[in-house]
Amino acid sequence: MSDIILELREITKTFPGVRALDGVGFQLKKGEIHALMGENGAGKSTLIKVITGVYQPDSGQILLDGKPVSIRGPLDSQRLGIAAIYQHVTCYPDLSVAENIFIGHEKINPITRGIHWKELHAQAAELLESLDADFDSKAIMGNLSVAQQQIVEIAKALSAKARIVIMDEPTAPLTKRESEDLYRIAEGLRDRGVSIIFISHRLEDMYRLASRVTVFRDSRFVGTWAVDKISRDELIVAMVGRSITQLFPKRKVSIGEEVLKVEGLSRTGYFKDVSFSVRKGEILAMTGLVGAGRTEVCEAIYGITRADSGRVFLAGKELRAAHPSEALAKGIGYLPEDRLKQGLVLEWAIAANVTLPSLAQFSSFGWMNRRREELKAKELAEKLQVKANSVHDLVATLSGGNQQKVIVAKLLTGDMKVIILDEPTKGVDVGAKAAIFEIMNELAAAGYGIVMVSSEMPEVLGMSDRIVVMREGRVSATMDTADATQEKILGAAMAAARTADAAVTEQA
Amino acid sequence: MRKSFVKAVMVLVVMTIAATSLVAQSYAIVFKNTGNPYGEKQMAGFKAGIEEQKLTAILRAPDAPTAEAQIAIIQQLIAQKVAGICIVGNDFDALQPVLQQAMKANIKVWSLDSSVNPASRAFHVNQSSTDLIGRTEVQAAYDMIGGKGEIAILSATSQASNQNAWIEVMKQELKLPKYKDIKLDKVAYGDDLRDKSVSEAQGLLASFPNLKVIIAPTTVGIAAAGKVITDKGLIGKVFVTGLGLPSEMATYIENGACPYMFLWNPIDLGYLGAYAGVALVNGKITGKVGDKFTAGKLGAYTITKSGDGGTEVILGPPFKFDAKNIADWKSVY
Amino acid sequence: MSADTKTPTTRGRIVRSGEGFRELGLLVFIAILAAAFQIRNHNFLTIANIKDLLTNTAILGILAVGMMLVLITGGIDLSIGATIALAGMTSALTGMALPHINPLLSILEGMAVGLAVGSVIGLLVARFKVLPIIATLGIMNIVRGVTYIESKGAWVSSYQMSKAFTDISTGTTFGVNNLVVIAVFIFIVFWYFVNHTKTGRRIYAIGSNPEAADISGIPRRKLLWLVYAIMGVLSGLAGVLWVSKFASAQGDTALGYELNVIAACVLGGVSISGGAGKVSGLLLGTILLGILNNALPLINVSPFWQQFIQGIVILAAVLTNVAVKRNNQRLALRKRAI
Amino acid sequence: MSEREISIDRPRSLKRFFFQWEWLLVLIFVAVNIINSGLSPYYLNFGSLIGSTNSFLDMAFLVLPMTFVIILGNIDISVASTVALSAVIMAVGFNAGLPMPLAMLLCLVVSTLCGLFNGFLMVKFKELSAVIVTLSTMIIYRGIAYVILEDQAAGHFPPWFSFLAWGSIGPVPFILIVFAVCALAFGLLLHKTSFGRKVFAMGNNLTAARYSGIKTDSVIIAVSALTGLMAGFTALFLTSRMGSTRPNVALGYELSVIAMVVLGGVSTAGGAGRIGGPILAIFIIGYLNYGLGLVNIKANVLLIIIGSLLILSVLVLNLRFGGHRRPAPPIARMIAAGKAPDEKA
Repeated sequence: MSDIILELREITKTFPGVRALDGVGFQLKKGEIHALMGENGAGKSTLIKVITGVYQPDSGQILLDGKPVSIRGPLDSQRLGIAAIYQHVTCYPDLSVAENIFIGHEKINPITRGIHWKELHAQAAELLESLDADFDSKAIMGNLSVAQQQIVEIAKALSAKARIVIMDEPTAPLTKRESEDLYRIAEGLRDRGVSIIFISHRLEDMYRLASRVTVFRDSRFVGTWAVDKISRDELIVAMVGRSITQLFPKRKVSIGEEVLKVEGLSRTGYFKDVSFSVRKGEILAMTGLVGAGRTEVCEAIYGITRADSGRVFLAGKELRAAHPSEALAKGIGYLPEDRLKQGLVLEWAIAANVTLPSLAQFSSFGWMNRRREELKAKELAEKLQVKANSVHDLVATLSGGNQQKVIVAKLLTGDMKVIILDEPTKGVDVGAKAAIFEIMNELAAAGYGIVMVSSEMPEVLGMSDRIVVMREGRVSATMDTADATQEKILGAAMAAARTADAAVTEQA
Repeated sequence: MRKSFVKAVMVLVVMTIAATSLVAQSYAIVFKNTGNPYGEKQMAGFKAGIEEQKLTAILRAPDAPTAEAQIAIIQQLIAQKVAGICIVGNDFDALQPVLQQAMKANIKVWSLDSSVNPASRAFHVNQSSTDLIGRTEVQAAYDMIGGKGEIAILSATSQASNQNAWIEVMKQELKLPKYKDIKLDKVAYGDDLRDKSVSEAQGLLASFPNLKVIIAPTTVGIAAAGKVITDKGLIGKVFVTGLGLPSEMATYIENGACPYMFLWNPIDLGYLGAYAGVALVNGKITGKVGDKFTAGKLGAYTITKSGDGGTEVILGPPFKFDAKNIADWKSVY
Repeated sequence: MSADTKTPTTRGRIVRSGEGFRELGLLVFIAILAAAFQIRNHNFLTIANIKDLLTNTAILGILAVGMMLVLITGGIDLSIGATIALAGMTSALTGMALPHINPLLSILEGMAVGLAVGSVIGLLVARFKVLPIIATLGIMNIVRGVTYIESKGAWVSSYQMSKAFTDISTGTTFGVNNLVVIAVFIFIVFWYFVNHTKTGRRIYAIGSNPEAADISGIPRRKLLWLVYAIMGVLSGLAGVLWVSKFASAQGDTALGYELNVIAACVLGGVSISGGAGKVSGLLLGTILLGILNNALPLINVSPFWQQFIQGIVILAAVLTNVAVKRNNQRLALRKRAI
Repeated sequence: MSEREISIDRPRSLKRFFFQWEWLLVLIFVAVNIINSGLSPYYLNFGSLIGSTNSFLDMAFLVLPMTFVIILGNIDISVASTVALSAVIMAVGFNAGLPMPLAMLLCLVVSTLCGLFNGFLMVKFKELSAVIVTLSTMIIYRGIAYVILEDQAAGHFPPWFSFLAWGSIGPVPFILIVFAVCALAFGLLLHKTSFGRKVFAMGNNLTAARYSGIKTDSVIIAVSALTGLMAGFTALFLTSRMGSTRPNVALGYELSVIAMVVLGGVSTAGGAGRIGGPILAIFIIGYLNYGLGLVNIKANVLLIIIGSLLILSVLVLNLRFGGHRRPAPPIARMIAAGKAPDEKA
């Protein structure tokens, strides 16, 4: 008897105008962690939705334990023991953790017909404990950090006695340490005999965790390999269809005078006494655990929130930005961490998104000049190599990497001195990552001062000139990249005790 | 299939409209709002009066008692070139511009029941003289408590012109030496809403423990007060009087919460309004003091000077409803 | 799995602190308001007046419970005033035609009318995805029009109602007015329903995250329909109680009453954008509004000031709540060591 | 990666052009007119058709800014009370000896201040949804009107004042001209200026708008002030139409106005809509009322017809146009208690 638990044969799924899956196949063994890779839009998410019954395939067959099954809806797939943990966590923020875990299969007290809270919480607590969770089953979901919410999602899958767990980019929003926790949980599940489909853009995830890897490209199946049988470069070729010679194409640029200087910046409850500086043409990496206060510092500089004390100097002059518009006017641009929520108007065309921060430039006395707008959008989109046919294409139709390029284009419409990029490669595929790094280099070469917030150690080390490490709201170390090592950075990022707690508290 | 149905309906409607518009003269009455039994009776009386004279009656009322809605209706009537408009005003002044437009279009305008200002009407058809109504109600309260004690008024909305005129008369009347032992505690407004009227009535009773009479010159208010007094077991201790529909008040007159109250016959009032209007359109009267006309079965009427500076014709003194006669009237209106 | 990272934590409690603050703030606000009214008129806090207050607020409370469910799903129901009128009028007309009908049957009849209206709205919202505000605005007009037509513009008056019918609202059970008993019963039932049943919790779920509800296989459409059906049934019940309480059925009964009900929910902390709302908060919100309606006639201010005072009190209650919340947040931030 | 040409041609297709909500409204509008002229011989008469616009246009001034408000993802139910308060203060000001033009100015100033106050509350208390804010001010504004005028009416304006609502230039009512100018101005403001662009951006994604440097608070305040200003226009024309004013004028206008905006295809979720739809909706409902009024249809039947029209048109919208419109979320995903999207923890 074969040890294949799930097999997909010749699955095709089309949407109006798009062929999302083109005769793809896929095999999942019992008790394996199987990585599913490919660029955005390669068809991974559609495949997942077919397996979970959200979409019905146009043709093809799904076999579970060797028997053909039809999965007509999410309930069907749940019944068959398939659980999915989605990219954007699909929780109920107003409900408690226990309820989130058991929604859909609540424990009912047979006598009162009410929910059996005691048992519910007891079971939830048990599940959480087995996952090493550091929060209570009665906590309100919306108050947890993303990492914690993911643990809840996994508990939910376990509670449904899932035999197949699909994790769709679970590590994207996580720090290295949190990812490490997640790896351990995934391995624990595997050891219990659960099969896991693991989708990620991080090659290290795959090497660390998976035993086999399947690659999709342009809605087609490219191949399945044992992880130790395929090299990193071969994998990239399989995914992108060409080789990317250098992921971190750091070039030497001339570093000029100081352009941004932050002195003793503090905000009660978020960060304290933060000082650093950036010079022209320099890329400064800001790293640390999620919740160490990096984003909060950037937002205070950019004027989203206000610092309680401390000063910010831009090209020698003090800047007190009470609002992003002031920061933009003075020459500080910010690429926010959450591009869907904070960066883009998804239902809008590229052109309208690009010009949003500098509408005044494209209007005279308030009157919009659409021609000027379109031309500028075209110029920037071409310069940044956005994959689109027209500046009137909706941003929602673009891949994550191209969306990120559109946000960068937004910053380039104005006359910027400093550009702050908050996790610019989060959830972006390999090819687009390289493109974004290239753009960063070009910007630095053009004399911008660049602050890059990142949790990814390789890109911090590969891209920056200097590194600022934050821990629990304070700067714990500043170093030249030349002298930095992964160990040094991690040492500075993690305090001796209660690090995980600190990361959590920041989310409240 | 559906198209032909629509066509058929349209043809039918067009035919009926054409048929009715052959009748040269149509007379419209615009009441305060729809779904008001007092108004329905008044419009029924108007219709009867008009149709007795072989003319066409148009009955209109907006869905909410606002002047704005009445203005729109009057504009539609002007476009239909009706012969006359009988208006039961939701506002004393606010209809003036549109009614003057109507007059300019050679449409005769007169008001009924709730008047509009003299500049926007030929004359007013009044249920009874404003003075008489106010005086009668104060006198009733006086009689119920032997001329001594505290009273309160529970009205409709603070914007209701009829009620405000009556209340004004009551206040003047109470200044007379005869009423020196009667104290008016408060004028409350129940906005003609059941729940608010009940709250206000309860508030009056709780705030003024010595309250003896509630005068409510509006049906919803008087019925609410009657209900509150009945439910609180205060029958015989606190009395209600005022103006109300016999149907609404039958229970409380029969149980003694309201020894007696007043109203006129809305059907007769509408009927009188119809005859007065036709006489106006036919040129028998112009609306000046001393004009005389005959209102069908109701007999002869004369136009007199009214308190607001215009002229009016008065139906008659308000009718007194008490335990003896209420059974005869409760099912009539 | 290593045990060394397991640290006992109070996070659950930290995260939940401030949950009860809303209710507490509202309670304090109500207490201050009541004290102020009591100083102004000593008859405010008497047994008789509190009885009046509760009796007058009962119907509002019944409706607010239904509206809370609707708001939790992210919807709104503007049609309830009209439904009250239709249900009340229908049961009153039946009562007039059949004077010996059992009052329980009258109540059931009203609830059935409400269920019919609510079902249609539920169908429009859940099945045809019509925006709740539009669906209920349209239905409001239609139902109101039908009521006028059904009644032919007439009212059903007290003398046309049987004593058994008016006793529904004026009678007492164990010395407590029936309306209050019914309202308390409904509050308890729905407290249990929303907090302790599968369906109740799922209503929060669909309001909290509709997309997730679809993915996890919660029958969102059915629940949406259910919520409007419940609102309809409660409106129907309220319609019969209304007509019975005031001993009169009019076509324009409860005109505009939906705004009062929404105001009670909003004061009670029910979120207009869905997902959040508690029965305890709702109870306080209802009582606050009930106190306003009851006390304003009592405190002997000019009737022309009543509306203004009412508005200011509502705004003050809402702003106080925001202030309490913000202060709470600020304190929490201060405590956070950095 | 090769350099790739990105076009700037605007997408045009016949299907796209005709598959717009406004066409359905045009159809309804034509249908209403055909039915009306079939019903009443008095209807199809150019003079009365154009003249009758003054019976519904006073409210229409509120529809224009309400379109902005709803595109922002907010809602304003205090507009009718603003009308009442500004009208009352104008009348009181005039009766206190203010020259009429100054009194009219006062009316606009007061209404704008009311709008500004709404905006101020919304900006300072982002935790509160617009419904809650305007529900409170709705009660307060009308409350002030009652405090000022009590049970009185105020009027006795100079005769020329009635020209606003009743006068006409040639056969065209003055109010129609003013409305056309306002509609044009609002249309251009919404669709052709950077301000309109900002309004759409905020309605679609308030957070992204803020991160893009849009002064979201200023836009909210500006839209609130505009709403107030137009409420002042409604107050002027309504008062002129009635010749006097009272604290209870314009009762219930807010719901009619919102209904027209939504019938006009503006999404209550915010971010989508065009000015043409609500303007068509004004005339559809206005002429429907007028035409059916000419055959003296009963008010209760009219209620049913308008309610059905509202539901039917949205049903058609959902079934026929369902694809590209956003799903129906709550009354608005607005800045609601504790969930302000614009607010960082």
